[in-house]
Amino acid sequence: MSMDYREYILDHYRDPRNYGTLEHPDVHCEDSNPLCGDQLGMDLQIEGDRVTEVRIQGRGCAISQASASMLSEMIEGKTLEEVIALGKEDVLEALGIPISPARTKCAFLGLRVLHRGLAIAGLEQPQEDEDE
Amino acid sequence: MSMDYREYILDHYRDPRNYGTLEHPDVHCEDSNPLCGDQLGMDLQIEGDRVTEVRIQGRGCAISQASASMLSEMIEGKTLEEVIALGKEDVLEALGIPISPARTKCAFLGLRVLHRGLAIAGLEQPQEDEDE
Amino acid sequence: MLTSDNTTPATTVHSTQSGRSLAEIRQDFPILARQVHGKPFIYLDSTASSQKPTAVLTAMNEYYHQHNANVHRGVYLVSEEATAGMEKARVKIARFINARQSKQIIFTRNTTESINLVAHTWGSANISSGDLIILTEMEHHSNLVPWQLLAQRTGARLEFVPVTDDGLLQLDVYADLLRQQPKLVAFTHMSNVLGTINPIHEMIAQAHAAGAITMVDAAQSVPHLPVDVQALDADFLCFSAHKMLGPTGIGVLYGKKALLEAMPPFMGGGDMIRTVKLRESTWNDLPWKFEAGTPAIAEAIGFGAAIDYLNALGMDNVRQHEREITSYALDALKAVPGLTIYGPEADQRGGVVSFTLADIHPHDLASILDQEVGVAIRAGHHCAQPLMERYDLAATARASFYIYTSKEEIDILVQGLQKAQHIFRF
Amino acid sequence: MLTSDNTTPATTVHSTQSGRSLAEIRQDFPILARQVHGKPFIYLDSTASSQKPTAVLTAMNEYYHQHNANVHRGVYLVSEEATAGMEKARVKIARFINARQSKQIIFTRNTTESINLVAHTWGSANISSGDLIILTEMEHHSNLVPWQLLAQRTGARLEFVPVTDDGLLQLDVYADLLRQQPKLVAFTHMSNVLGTINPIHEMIAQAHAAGAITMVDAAQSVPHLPVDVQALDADFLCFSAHKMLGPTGIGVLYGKKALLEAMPPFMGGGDMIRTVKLRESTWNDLPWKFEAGTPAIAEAIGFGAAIDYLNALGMDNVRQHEREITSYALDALKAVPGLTIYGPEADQRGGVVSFTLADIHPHDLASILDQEVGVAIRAGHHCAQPLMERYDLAATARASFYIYTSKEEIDILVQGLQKAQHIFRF
Ligand SMILES: Cc1ncc(COP(=O)(O)O)c(C=O)c1O
Ligand SMILES: Cc1ncc(COP(=O)(O)O)c(C=O)c1O
Repeated sequence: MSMDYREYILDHYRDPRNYGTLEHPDVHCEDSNPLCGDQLGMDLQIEGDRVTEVRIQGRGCAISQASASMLSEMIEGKTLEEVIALGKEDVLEALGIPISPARTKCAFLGLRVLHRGLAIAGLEQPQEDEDE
Repeated sequence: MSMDYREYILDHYRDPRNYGTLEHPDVHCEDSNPLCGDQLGMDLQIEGDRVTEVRIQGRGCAISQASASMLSEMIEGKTLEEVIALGKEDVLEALGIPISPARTKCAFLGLRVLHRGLAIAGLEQPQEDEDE
Repeated sequence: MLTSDNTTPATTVHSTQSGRSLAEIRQDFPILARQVHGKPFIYLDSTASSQKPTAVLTAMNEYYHQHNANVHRGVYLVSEEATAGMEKARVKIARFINARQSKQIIFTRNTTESINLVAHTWGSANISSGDLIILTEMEHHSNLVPWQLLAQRTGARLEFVPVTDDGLLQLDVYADLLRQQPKLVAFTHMSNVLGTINPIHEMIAQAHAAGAITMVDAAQSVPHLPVDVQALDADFLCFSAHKMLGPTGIGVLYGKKALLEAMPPFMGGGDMIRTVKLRESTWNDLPWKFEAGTPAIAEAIGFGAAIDYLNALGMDNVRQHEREITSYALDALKAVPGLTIYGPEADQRGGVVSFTLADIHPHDLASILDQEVGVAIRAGHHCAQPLMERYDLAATARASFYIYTSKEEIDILVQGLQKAQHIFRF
Repeated sequence: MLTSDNTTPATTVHSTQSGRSLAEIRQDFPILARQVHGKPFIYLDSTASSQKPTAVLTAMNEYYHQHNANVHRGVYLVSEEATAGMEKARVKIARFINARQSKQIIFTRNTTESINLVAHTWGSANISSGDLIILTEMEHHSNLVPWQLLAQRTGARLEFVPVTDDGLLQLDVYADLLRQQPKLVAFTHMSNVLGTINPIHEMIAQAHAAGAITMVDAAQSVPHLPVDVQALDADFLCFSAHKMLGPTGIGVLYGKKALLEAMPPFMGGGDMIRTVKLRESTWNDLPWKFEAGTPAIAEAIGFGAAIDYLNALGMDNVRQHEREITSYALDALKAVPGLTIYGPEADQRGGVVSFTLADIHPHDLASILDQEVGVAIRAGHHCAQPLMERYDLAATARASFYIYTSKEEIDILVQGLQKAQHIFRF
């Protein structure tokens, strides 16, 4: 049995948390992974300095959808400062499995949508892609 | 001493035969070798079925200029039929030395101008380049 | 096609190509002996790019070690050797597709550049606002986006031949579209997703009857089938070396001479000129008019060696081997529960099988196959997003075959699919 | 720079590069051990294309034998290895010219394609009728013809910085031309005919002060000198692998990020897209937006290995070695009666010397050198016809040097010239 497909990952894939949309999101962003077509959208509700509600929509592989689902759980209820600080390490830790290079774009799709959305809403600095 | 630069070739190069132009040529053509820039022009006077006068103009390497000079000698006084029949073998025979692949365009520049000129004047069929 | 070879028992069950056993052929591809994740490497992604036989690398190494120099303008021996090597390769390629003259073979980087070249040059000279270009729904992005860009530049219209549920072109719609007097019809000879081999001989004849020029994307056909450009009467046709045992970095545009001669140049620079003045220039003869700058010399020579290798096998034998492997694979895959295959039956199909397995995303499937059984397949939209949309798919898994593919490898693919089902439990 | 090495006495007279003797360096180039016409092969044509060290071929062979697969879209291990290999090469190249980010490195076929890419994309978006483009009289056809074609498409004007009798740019005229508010200034960093190293740092600053964008043809400089795109503040800069120990079939376009991001795509097809619908598409991020179709994967990896090799020598040492060889050659050639040298003195010159010998045509000279002494030089217009016209020449002979060139080879060149004089008797 493959180490890369632990039960909880399949569970998040089959039954993504916070799935759906918000009617009047304060932040909305969607993006796709150009090389494989995985799609993800994210809606955030913000009250004061806190993210009070998250919804995600998407279609794609188990890694992209499960990681977005896990991310949505991490976000909800956190302060904006805490959400802005979320990085690749946090996603990898939540996934708990090694991610091969070709799959990193899947694993980080949700994270990318999150930070893009916050940047578009003027809530954080746009991030420069770093050089490998 | 290089076999490729026999005395008679250098002599034709230094002192090309039939050098100059005709005032009212029946056939005129000029061309250059795109890869090395050698230039050659040729004027023919035709009376009846005979090439009565030839003039060449050009600048380029010893091989291109000497072969054109030799060709001009072969042409003058010949019938059109004989001139049309002149081919690469004739030029190579006149040069009398082995011509390396990179220099064949030099060696046959005069011949090419001759046949192009005759074709433009409607005196022979345009020749298809053959495949190597 | 079957021979028995007592010294290597594993090969007795395989068809052979030109009398060589599959085991012998596989020896020519060192990568097939490597391991991935501790398992023997099984390469089922030749549609994306083929593996290379040692002979191709040897030819390129010999060039670099013994004959390396820039071509065309060198007077010295080594440059003459380099030029001769490159131009000999051009002649081999011309003969391989039965072009009348080697000057009809233009070297490009790949199929994609070949198509862009035509869209830029022939396109700019011949397409204007309102003109119709016919494509198909099964085109690779490389035979789609260049025409979109041309349409944007010129105001031309694009229409598409739809595909049936079975992955065939709807030829009745094609006939209808031809009545609208298209200027150009561009289609793939073989789909890289469905494997469909299109009836391009008839399609070209119909296009010509309608007064259109044809562009054939032969990226998937020239590597796998005998292709004869004169018999097909194709106007433009293109393919890539890397999909047919050759190196990366080189492809071909074939064109009819009159068309190529009438076309303006694509890129300007060294080698493509006759005379250059400060403000104007004149162009060199074919094929060099379209080959600006230092060409992919070693790659041309490697491409020539790939052609030699394929010729030695015989393209009929290549096709026959793939036909057998594909039938075998289709039968084996059909037996996997929950598996859906896209595209036509074996007789209209090249060595490509796209499929999905229940609700397992193709990327996950490909990861599992790689890690669990060492099988390399492709997963995704295969550069054919509109076709994916046509079938309402985000992606498919795709296994594809070539001269070195064995039935045992197909068996291991199937075992891998069963493991994936087990992991995703259904 | 001089070390003595007692085991190989021939090398004691040579400078070394990074502590390696010239004899050691030459061992890495098997072609230097071959014979032509029964004489040791002496390669003095590196300006046209360099020779390749074994390490570059080893890297490419290893790729083909162990890691060959199409890049970017493969989920399986081997494709990941191929992708990593190619992208690692991109990073190496970025560091080599001190680009800020590797995404600013676009892979093309060669310098020529890089320039055409800019002329087509940036040019179409930014140049219109009456706009001024400034070039120089010493440009290679590759940095001239693309701008002529752009001028024809758009109605732009071309003006030229003249060269002095000594082969230097007339910078006062350049300053005058800049007053006419050019949109673009394109010039070579080092002339492939005269060897002139232009003061591009100042020229770029002046162009920017005049509001112009700059395109640097670095085909001859990046292989031979340390080049720092950030220090230069170049907007676009391009070069070819084959002139710097790397394979044929790959070159680079460097560009400032904001410029590259604003540019429309060049060729359409696989990999350069984000989403494709039947009639419209959106584009991928840099650098892939400009890399349509399967790239030159093995060539990128070979290019990376070439960069490693040059880095190990150190580009300052490479420059120093060539400076010494060039001074030596200039002195030796000046002593040949009837010989005319074109271009500046050694301190403003790279490792290139163009010359004529009395009335011997350069083609004849090159043939004689090849056959009599095994020396390969280039003869002709060197893809710089306007420059030839400037000096009223049909052609020159050109000897050029690289990391493997020795003083003994220069001595044999001179002997060959003496033989040619004897043959042509004067
Ligand atoms: C100064 C210069 N620019 C451009 C080029 C063109 O390079 P390539 O043929 O690799 O495109 C060359 C080499 O021939 C050159 O020397
Ligand atoms: C049908 C088809 N057309 C075009 C291409 C593009 O080929 P390349 O990437 O070599 O340009 C491919 C391969 O990816 C293909 O399968």
